[in-house]
Amino acid sequence: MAGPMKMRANLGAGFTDVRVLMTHPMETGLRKDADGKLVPMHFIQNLTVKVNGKTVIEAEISQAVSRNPVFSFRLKGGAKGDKIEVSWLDNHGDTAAIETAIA
Amino acid sequence: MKLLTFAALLAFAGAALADETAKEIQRYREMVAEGSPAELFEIQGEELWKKAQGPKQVSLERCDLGEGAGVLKGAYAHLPRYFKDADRVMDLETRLVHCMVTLQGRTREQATVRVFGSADRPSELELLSAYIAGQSRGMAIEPGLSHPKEKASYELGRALYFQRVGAWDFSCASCHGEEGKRIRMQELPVLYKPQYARPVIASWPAYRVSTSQVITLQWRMNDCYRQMRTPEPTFGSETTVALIHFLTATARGERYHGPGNKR
Amino acid sequence: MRTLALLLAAAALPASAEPTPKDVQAVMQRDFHPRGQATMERLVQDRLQRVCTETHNQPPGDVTKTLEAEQMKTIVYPQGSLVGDWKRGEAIAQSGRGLTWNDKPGVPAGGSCYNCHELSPQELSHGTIGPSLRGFGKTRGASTEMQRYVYGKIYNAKAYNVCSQMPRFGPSGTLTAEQIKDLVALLLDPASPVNR
Amino acid sequence: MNRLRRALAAALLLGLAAPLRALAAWNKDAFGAKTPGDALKHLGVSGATPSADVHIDAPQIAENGAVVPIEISSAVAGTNALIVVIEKNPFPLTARFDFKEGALPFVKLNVKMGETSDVRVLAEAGGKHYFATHEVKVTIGGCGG
Repeated sequence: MAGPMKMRANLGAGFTDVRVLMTHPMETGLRKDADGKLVPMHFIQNLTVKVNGKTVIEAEISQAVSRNPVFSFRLKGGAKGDKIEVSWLDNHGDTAAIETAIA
Repeated sequence: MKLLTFAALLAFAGAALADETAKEIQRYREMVAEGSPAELFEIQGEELWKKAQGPKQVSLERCDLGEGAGVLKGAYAHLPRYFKDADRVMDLETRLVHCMVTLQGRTREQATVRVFGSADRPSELELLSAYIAGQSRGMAIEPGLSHPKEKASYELGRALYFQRVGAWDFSCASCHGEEGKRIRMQELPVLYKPQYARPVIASWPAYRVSTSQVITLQWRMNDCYRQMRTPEPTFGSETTVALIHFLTATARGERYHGPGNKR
Repeated sequence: MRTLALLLAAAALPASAEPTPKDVQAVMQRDFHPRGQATMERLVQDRLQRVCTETHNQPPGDVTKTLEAEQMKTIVYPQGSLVGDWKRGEAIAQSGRGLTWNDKPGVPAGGSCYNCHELSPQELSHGTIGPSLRGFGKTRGASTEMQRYVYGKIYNAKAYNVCSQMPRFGPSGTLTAEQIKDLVALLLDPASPVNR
Repeated sequence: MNRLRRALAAALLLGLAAPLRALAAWNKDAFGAKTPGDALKHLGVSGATPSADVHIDAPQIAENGAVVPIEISSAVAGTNALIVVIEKNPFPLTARFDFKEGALPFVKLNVKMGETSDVRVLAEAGGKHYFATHEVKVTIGGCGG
């Protein structure tokens, strides 16, 4: 069960500021755990940002993105109540998504 | 993964450059704070606060953190303080263990079996601390200082701060004793002086970027004594609470703005 | 050397019986427990620790003399040369390991020198609690007296400055004679980066 | 070849109601490349011209390489993608963001850096690439205790 996600979408000056926080270990496969065993690679590969169901941003990211990733995006225009959805897919096939309305 | 110290940076030594370095590290800290995942730990802490646990299968929502049963607003900003029911001064983590025992029916051993967690598995107390501290954001830090046991706890904390012990003869003041001192690149705030204690205490507990963990003041006392080469302080003991009490009292009046971010 | 920190802090708040170092030691002995190599007798203050605590690291002249003389007697000089290999010295100065409850006993400790001192110009991540030691050998020369002084100072800094914040690396069993000789080389050897 | 594979994957996706599974595009060759040059080659980037319209706001010094906050954006007209390459990382290609209608070419993220290195950001516009670089020095923080 992936840890929590959190997202805020606020109207900025002529754009909508979207800030999303994700719980994910983003393991590089190079880190050793407490008893010295290598922790296998485990990181988010794909991000998708949608506004009212339409994809506006697609990203491919790597294990070089910090643990518990935090992203800020900017969307053109946007109105109060527009639905923003951010989802991710990692190399284990796990996914998670969060949805919020523009404040 | 070769860690290169930035020899090229200081082509020429000099105080001016040291300022430049300090300014740049300050900018780094501000940018880290803006993009911090600390809030994710507050969310998990809230879930734990409401989750029924222990033999009595009860949540912590009736726990009295000093402002009344279940009251969270301002509770952290007014800790440590004296609690009549336990007849001793308690900080947040000690008080939470008290509620886990009295409300949830856990034994003290069960409640303190794993007080410091890891990035993969934060401890309950770390998550709860992040959530409860966040409920005091923007409020002035005012620990208890009127009850005789609160005054004694403050005095003990201050005496501990200057007590030289351990294999290397250190006290807290050995490192946190003189202005402008550094260990490696780490500035050392003089924590017995209000102006230096305020910004520090107002940012604990904190999300530590280097280990992706929430770290608490009980952990900080524990890890400082480890580096002072002493034996281990018992979690929630009077020594740890008195030190936290002294530091928090020294920082009193500051607006709490945690959970913060640390290197 | 130090402001009377305690008086400064004392004025800040309601006075109540101020615990003595002995009182504090008793509380710690109750509130701590052994772990790994860190045993409980490390909480028992010796005379030096207690005097420095009581006087906020500024003991009166006569007490300072007696304590420094006592500490001087603890210094043991090895046979032969006091100067080892500066390359090994650099590694010892870089290492912060040793004597904590999660350090395995038997694993060589470090001197943590860079935590507090500037040494070689290449290392920019250095502390400022101790004076900069850059160019130490170049400015002071490497006479046998200087070698003995540097060896003694690393072995037991409190023999020269009773309430110094520098650990007593010899008496505490942190550094071996070999390791101290390597640090002497790091400070005095003309080839050492400290002197270039 | 690479573009075809991704277009195919995208087309397949449209047909699937289920959330993204393993079919989502993730350029294994580019992300697996050990040098910046190879990574860019696998992304189909042939040449790139330096441009002041590609902005990187990042610290000069990072106390810890585990979290280096960077803010990247492009003022090049018609920018449809931003690519982040950390030259000295074991796998230099860090991220690729594709901006469709409705999004501005802007991202703030935290990246890991193994050592002091240049961060190179490329903007893709009209099939051409423009870039800027910014050096971040990574130091050892803490007491080393």
